[in-house]
Amino acid sequence: MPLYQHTIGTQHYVFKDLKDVMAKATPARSGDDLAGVSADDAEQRVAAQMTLADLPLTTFLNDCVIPYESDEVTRLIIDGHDRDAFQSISHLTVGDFRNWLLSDQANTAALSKMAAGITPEMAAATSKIMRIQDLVTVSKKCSVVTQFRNTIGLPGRLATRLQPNHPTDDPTGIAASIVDGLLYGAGDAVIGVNPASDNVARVTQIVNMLDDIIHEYQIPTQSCVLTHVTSTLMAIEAGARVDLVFQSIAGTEAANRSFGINCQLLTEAREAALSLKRGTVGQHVMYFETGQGSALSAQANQGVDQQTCEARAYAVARQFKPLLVNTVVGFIGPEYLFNGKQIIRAGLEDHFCGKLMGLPMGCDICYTNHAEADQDDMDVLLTLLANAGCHFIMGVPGADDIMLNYQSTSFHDALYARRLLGLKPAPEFEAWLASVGIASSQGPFQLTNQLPTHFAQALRRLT
Amino acid sequence: MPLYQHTIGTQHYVFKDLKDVMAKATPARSGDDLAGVSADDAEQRVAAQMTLADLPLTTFLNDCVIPYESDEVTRLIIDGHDRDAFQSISHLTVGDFRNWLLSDQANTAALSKMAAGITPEMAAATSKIMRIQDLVTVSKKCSVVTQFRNTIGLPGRLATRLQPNHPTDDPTGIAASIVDGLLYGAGDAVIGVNPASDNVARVTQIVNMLDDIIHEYQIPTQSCVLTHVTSTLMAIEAGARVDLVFQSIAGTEAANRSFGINCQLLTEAREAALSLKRGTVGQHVMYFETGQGSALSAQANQGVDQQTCEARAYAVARQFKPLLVNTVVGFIGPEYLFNGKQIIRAGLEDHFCGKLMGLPMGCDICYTNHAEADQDDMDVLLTLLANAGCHFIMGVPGADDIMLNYQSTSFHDALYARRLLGLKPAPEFEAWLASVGIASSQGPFQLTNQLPTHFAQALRRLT
Amino acid sequence: MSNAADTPSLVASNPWSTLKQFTPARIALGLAGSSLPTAPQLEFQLAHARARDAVYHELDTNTLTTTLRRDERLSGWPCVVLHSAAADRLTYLKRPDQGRTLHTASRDALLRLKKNTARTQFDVAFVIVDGLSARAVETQALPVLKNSLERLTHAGFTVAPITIITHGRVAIADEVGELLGAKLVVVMIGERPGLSTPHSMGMYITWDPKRGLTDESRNCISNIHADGLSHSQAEEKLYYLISQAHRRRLSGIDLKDETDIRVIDALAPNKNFLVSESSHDSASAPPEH
Amino acid sequence: MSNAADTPSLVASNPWSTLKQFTPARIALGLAGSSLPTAPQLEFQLAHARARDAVYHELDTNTLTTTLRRDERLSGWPCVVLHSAAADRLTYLKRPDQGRTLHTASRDALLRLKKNTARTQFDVAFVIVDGLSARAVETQALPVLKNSLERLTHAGFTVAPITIITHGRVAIADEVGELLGAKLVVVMIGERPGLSTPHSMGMYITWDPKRGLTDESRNCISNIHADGLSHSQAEEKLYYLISQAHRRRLSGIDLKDETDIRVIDALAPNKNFLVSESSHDSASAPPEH
Ligand code: B12
Ligand code: B12
Repeated sequence: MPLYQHTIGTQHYVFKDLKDVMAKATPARSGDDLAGVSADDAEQRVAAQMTLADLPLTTFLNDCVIPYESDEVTRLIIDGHDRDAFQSISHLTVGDFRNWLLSDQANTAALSKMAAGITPEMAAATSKIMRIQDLVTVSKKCSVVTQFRNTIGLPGRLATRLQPNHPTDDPTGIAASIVDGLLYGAGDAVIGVNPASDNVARVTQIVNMLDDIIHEYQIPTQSCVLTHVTSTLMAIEAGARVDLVFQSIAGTEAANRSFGINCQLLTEAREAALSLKRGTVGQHVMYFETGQGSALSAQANQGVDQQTCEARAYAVARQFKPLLVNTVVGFIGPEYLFNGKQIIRAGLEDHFCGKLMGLPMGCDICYTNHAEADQDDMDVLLTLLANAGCHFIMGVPGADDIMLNYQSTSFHDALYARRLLGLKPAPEFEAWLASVGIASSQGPFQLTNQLPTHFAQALRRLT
Repeated sequence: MPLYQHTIGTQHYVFKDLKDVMAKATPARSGDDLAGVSADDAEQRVAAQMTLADLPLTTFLNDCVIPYESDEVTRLIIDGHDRDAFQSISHLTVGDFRNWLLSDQANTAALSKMAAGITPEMAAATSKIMRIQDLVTVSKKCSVVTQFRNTIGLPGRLATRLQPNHPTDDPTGIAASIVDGLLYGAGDAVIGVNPASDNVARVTQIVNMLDDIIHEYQIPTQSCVLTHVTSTLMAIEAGARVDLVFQSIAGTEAANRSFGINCQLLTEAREAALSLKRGTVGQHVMYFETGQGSALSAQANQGVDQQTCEARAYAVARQFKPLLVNTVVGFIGPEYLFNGKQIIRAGLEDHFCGKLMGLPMGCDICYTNHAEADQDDMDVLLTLLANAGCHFIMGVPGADDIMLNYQSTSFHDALYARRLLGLKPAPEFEAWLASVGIASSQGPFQLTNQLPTHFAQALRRLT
Repeated sequence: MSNAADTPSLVASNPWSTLKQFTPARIALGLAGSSLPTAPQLEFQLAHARARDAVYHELDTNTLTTTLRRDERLSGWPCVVLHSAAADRLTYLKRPDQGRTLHTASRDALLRLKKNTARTQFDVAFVIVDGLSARAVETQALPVLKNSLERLTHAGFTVAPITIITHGRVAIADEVGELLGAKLVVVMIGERPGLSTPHSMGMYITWDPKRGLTDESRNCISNIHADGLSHSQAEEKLYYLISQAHRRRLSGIDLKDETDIRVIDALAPNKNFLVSESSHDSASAPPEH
Repeated sequence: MSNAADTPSLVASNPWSTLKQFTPARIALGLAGSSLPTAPQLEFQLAHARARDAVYHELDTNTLTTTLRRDERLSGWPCVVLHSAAADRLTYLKRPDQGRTLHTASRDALLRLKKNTARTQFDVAFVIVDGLSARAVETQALPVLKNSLERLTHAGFTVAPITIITHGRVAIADEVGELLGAKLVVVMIGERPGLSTPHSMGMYITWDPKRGLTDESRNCISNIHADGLSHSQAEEKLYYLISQAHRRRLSGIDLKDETDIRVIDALAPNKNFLVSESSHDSASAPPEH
C-alpha cells in the first residue's frame, strides 16, 4: 500500500490510508466530526490536501477506500472504469488534474469525453482541493444532456421539479399545488410527488393521476412518485403508468442495504420502466436522490468521509443512465451539515462531482429547521448553482414542504434564478408554457400571470 | 413621536423608538450584539421587521435615528433630501417599497430618477426586510455611472482597484505589484496605494510615482494614495499630482470626528482636487471607504445599528459626488461581522443601499485572520456581487495584503468573475489592455499572458 | 398573521387563489415582479422563527406520565421515563449516535423494571420518544396509543410497559425492545418540525428489535397531525402493520401497507378537479392487484 | 513550502516573476486557465491556517518581563503586568470594549504602583499590549523600547514604569497613561496577523491620555517587523513624534510625521524601474514644502 504523507517545514504528517487522507483533506463539516474522521486542526487539513494534490490519479484505481471484495459499489467503480476515457489524464496528479480542469484545454467537449474515466474518488479528491470559485468554473463547463419527454441540461436552461407534496396524499391537495407550480412555470424536470404513505394502491393512484394531468394538458414533462423502488415495481406490475422510477441511493453497499436496495434491484427496476416505453424524446427512466450523510446515518460509512461516500453514490447512479440526479443537500440535518456554510459548500461539491462524472445533476437547495441555516443561505446556494449550470432545482410552493418538513426552493426562487441569468426552462416545456399562455412567447422568460382557458375550466369544476 | 409596535397573535411587541425598531429588525450580527441593540430572539426580530414593513417611508423624514440638532450627518440627510425625486414613492410603506423595487415598474430609469429621494434610513429599513436574492435583484437594476479618466459602472463591466501595498512603502516593491496587477488586467477603478507611513513627503512621492507610471504607459486610469485627507491636502499644497482624494467616512458626526474629519473638511478637499482639473472624461474626484462597525468602534454609534450607520455614511459620500465608494466589508474584524455569513449579507446590504441611493458602489470583499471566514466565503460574496452589478472590487496580489494584514480579492478572482459572467473592464481601460497586448483584442475578455514591449523594457532596466 | 398588507397595485395576486382551501401548502402567494411579496415573505420568516423554537422544546414527561396515569383507559399500564445518552438538546442535535443509545442509568432502570414484570416476552412494546418535536408527541401520542392498546389487547396481543424517552432517535427503540423482550416495537416520535407543520408525529414499526438494525427493517407511518393523518387513520394503519408483521414474522421493505385504498378514500375522497370527467374515472379507480 | 509542483504544461507562469525579489507580496503566481494554480492555492491555505493560530497565541508575559529585567540596558526600569477586562482570547475578540478597559484588580495594582513611585508626572509612558498578535510584541517590542528609552532619557524626558497588558486594545493605554500621570503614552501593540506578516507591531502615540479619547487624537507607526519598518526606523519615527508632540502639546490629526524623506530613502532607496530615466527624476525628488 502506498504511503500517504507530507512534510511541511519540520512537521511530518502521516496518514493511515487513502480514506484517512481523503477525510482529513475535506473542508470542515459536522458529519465528519461525528464520524471521527476529520482533521485535527487546520494545518493538518492543509497537509492532507497537499498530500492529495501530489497523488497520481491512478492511485484511486490501485487503492480503494472500501475494499473491492466487500463492497459492490467499489466493484462497480473499478470494473466499470473506462480506461480509454481516462487515458488523456492518466499521467496527472490530483493537483494537476485541478489545474487541467481549470485550464482552457478542459473545454466542454474534452470534459464530456473524459467523464467515464473519472471515478468518484478522483472527483471527490479533486473537489477537496478546490475553492468554491473553482467548483463553479469547472461545473459550468460540463455538459450532460438527458431526455424523456423533454430535454434537460442544455446550456442556458434551468429546469424545476414540481414537488406538490401533501401530508395525506390528498389528490385534490396535490392537484392544487400542481396548478400553482405549472402556472409559475415549474415542472419541466419532473412532476414528482413524495407520498406520505407507502400504500401501494395509493401510490398507483397518484402515479395515474399525474399521468392523467400530463395527458389532459399535453405537458411535455414526466411524472414520478418517490416511493421505495420495491413499491414502484409492485405498482408497475399492477399496471400503474410509471414514467420515472425513483430511488434514494448511497455510496456504500451497506448504506444501500439499509435503504433496502442493491444494484440488482435497481437493474430490475430500470428494465421494468424501460419496458413501458413511455419516453417520447428519450429513455432516461431513472430519478435518483442522494445527499451527504446518508451512509453515516446508517452507520455504513466504513471510515470514509461523507463527501467521498456521496461521490460514490454517483457511481451507482451513473450505471443506470438517469434522467435526473438530485443531491438533497441540507435535507437530513445539522449532524451532517451543520449550517448554511457547510450546506453551500456541500451542494457545490456534489454538483461538481456529479457533473464531472457525467451525471445530470440537480440540487434540492434546502435546510431543516434544526439546522443553522436560513433563506439567505439558500439564496446564496441557488445563485451559485444557477451560475454553475445546475440542471434543475426543486419548486415547492412557498419553499415550505408541508409533508417532508423542510424548506426547499420555491417557484419564485426559480423565477429569480431564471431572470437573473436569462435562463429558460427545458425547450419543449418552454414552448408549452408559451403556447398555453403561462409565459410570454417572446423576449426573456416571463410569466403572464394569466389563467389559461383549460385551467380556468378546471377551476370552474370546483364550484 | 409615532408608536412603533406590532401584534403577532397574542404577543404585543413595542419598540422604544425608530432606531430601536431598526436595530431589532436587522439580521443577526455580532456588532449589534456588542452594541446591545439587537433583537432578543428570532420572533422579536420578525416582529420588528413587520413593524418596519408597515411604516410609511415618510416616517424617516419626520423622525430621525440621531437628532437633527446634534448631528451634522442627520442635517445633511434631512436638508439634502430631494422631495421631487421622492414624490413618486412618497405614499408607500417600507413593505410596499420593497414590492415596488422588485416590480417591473422599478426599472433602471425609474430607480435612477428616484435615487436622490431615498434617505439612508429608507434604504437601510428596506434592506432589513429583504432576502439576499432581493438585494441582488434590485441592485442589478440600478445604474450609476462615474468618470475621471475612464468610465466606471457601465452594465456588463467590472472594474478593479489595483492595490499594490508594501509594508515600507518601498517604491520598487509597489511598482512590482503594479506590474503584476496591470498584466493581470487590473487597475481600471484606480491604482490605489495605502501608505504604511503618514509621512507627507513619502505620500507625495508615491502620488507622483503613480502619476508617472500612468503617464509613461498611457493608462486610462486614476491614482490615489489612501492617506488621511489632511495629509492629501498638504500634499496638494506641496504640488503633488493628486488624482483622487481618499477618505474613510462613517455615518455619524461623532464617528467622523474620531476619523478626524467633518463635512467642511471634505468640501475643502474636493475643491482642492477639482482645482487640479486632472480628470479627462469626468471630474468625479473623491474615493470613499466605509464599512459596518466603524461608528461603534469609535463608540459613536449612538444606539443606532451598524447597518443603518453604514447607510448614513453613504449620505455623506453622496454629497461629494465620488468616483468610487468602497465598502470594506470584512475589514475590521469579528466583533462587527463575526463570520462569512455575516460578511456576505453585510456586503450585499451595503452594495444595495449605496446603489439605491445613487452611489458608485464597489466592495472590498475581505476578511481578517481573526474572523471565522475563508476563501470560500469570499468566492460566494464575489460571485453574488458580480451578479448584482457591483462596480468594482479590489485586486490584491494573491489576495494577501501584506501591509494591511487581511485577505481581499486577488487579480485571479477578478478574472474569475469577469469570465463567469462575461464582464469586461471599463471601456477605456479595456481598449488600453488590448492595445498594449495584455488582453486579447477580440472575443471575450482574456489575458494573453504576454509581456508587452514597454513593460519588457522596464524589466530590463532591473538587470 | 402579519398586518403588513401588500398594496394590490404593486403585487399581482394569482387568479387561482381559490385553491388554497384544498391544501395547507403555501400556494398562490402572488408576485412582486418575479419575487415573493413582502407579506408572505415576512410570514415565512415568522414561521421559521417559531419552527426553530419547536426544535428546542423539551418533552414535558411529567404531564405526559400524569395524563397517562390519570386516563381511565390507560391508567392500568405501567410506564417508565428514560433518557438517551445525549445530555441536552444541542448534543442531541449533533450526536444522533447518542440519541440511539440509552443512558446507562436508564438501561439499568429498564432492566429493573423488566425483572419486576411477570412476563419475559411481549408481542408489542410502545416507545414514546421526543425526537425532533417534543410537542408532536405531547399532542399526538396518547390518542393513538389509547385506541391502539384497546384494539391490540382485545385481539389478544400482549403489550409491554410503556417507555417514554427524551432526546431519542428512532433506533433507540431497538435497544428498548430487545431489553424488554418484545417481538415488535412501535416508536412514536416527533418528526422534525416543518414551517407549517411543527407538531407532526411519525410511527416506526420494527419486528424483532435488537441493537444495530437499520431502516430497511422498519415500517413507517408518517405525518400524524391535525392537517395530516388523523389519529384514527394512524391507528388503523398501525394495527394493520402490527398484525401483518406478526403474521409474516417480519417488518420493513418486504412488508407493504396494502390496506385497501377505498378505506383511505372514504376518509379523503378523491376530488381531482384537474382532470375532466372521462379520464377522472380511470385515475381514481385503482387498478386491481 | 508545498511539494506539490504544478506541471508547467498545465500552468502558465508569468514572464515577470523576476519581480518577486522586490516585494513579499504574492505576485507572479501564474495561471491555470484564469485561476490560481494548485501549488500557490494550497500555500495560501497553509498560511491561513497558521495566521489563525497566531491570533490565539497568548502573550508570554513571564519571558517578556524576565528578558526586560535581565537586559543590561532595561533592567533599571520598573515594570508591571496588567490585564484587560477581557477574560480570555475569545472574549477579547468579541468584546473590544473590554479590551479597552483595565481589569479592576489591574487598576488597583497600577494605583498601588503609582503610589509607591516618587514622581506624580511623567513625560512618556510605554505600554506593551498583546493586541491581535502576541508574537509581534514578543519579538518587536523590546528592541525598539531599548533604543527609545536610551534616547529619551538622554534628551531629558522622564519615563514612567513600563506596563505590559494582556488582551488589550490600543485605547487601554489611555486609562493607563491617565492613572500613571503621563503626559504622553506610547502603545506597542500586535497588529492583526496577516498571511505573510503574522508578527507585525504597531505603535500608537497619544498626547494627554485619558479615558474616552478616540483615534483622531493619536498618531500611528505601523508595520514594524522583519519585512517592514526596521527597529531603528521605527525608533527614529517614534522619537520624532514624541518630541514634536511635546513641543506642540498635541498628537493626532494635527501632528504629521514630517521627517525628511531623504532620511527614509537613505534606508530604502527609490529604484523605480517602471519609469524611464527622465520622468524618474521628477518622481523621486519630492516637491519642496
Ligand atoms: C430524514 C428522512 C430521511 C433520511 C433519513 C436519514 C436521517 N438520518 O434522518 C433519508 C434521506 C436517508 C431518508 C431516506 C428514505 N426515506 Co425518509 N424521511 C425522512 C423524513 C423527512 C424525516 C424523518 C424524521 O424526522 N424522523 C424523526 C427523527 C427524530 O428520527 P431519526 O431517528 O433521526 O430518523 C430516522 C428515521 O427518520 C428513519 N427513516 C427515514 N426515512 C425512513 C423511511 C422509512 C420507510 C423508514 C422505515 C425509516 C426512515 O431514518 C432515520 C435514521 O434512522 C421523513 C418525513 C417526515 N415527515 O417524517 C421521511 C420519510 C420517513 N421517508 C420516507 C421514505 C419513503 C424514504 C425512503 C424509503 C425513500 C426511498 N425510496 O429510498 C428512503 C429510505 C429509508 C430507509 N429505508 O432507509 C417516507 C416514508 C413513507 C412511509 N410511510 O413509509 C417519509 C415519510 C417521507 C416520504 N413520504 O417520502 N429519509
Ligand atoms: C483596523 C484598522 C482600521 C479600522 C479601525 C477600527 C477598528 N476597530 O479596528 C478603520 C477601518 C476604522 C481604520 C480607519 C483608519 N485608518 Co486604519 N488601520 C487598521 C489596521 C488595518 C489594523 C489595526 C490593528 O490591527 N490594530 C491593532 C488592534 C489590536 O488594536 P485596536 O485597538 O483594536 O485598533 C485600533 C487602532 O487600530 C486604531 N486605528 C486604526 N487605524 C488607525 C489609524 C490611525 C492614524 C490611528 C491613530 C489609529 C488607528 O483604531 C482601532 C480602534 O481604536 C491598520 C494596519 C495595520 N497593519 O495595523 C490600519 C492603519 C493603522 N490605519 C491607517 C489609516 C491611515 C487610517 C485612516 C486615517 C484612513 C483615513 N484616511 O481615514 C482611518 C482613520 C483612523 C482614525 N483616525 O480613526 C494607517 C495608519 C498610517 C499611519 N502610520 O498613520 C494604517 C497603518 C493602515 C494604512 N497604512 O493605511 N483603520
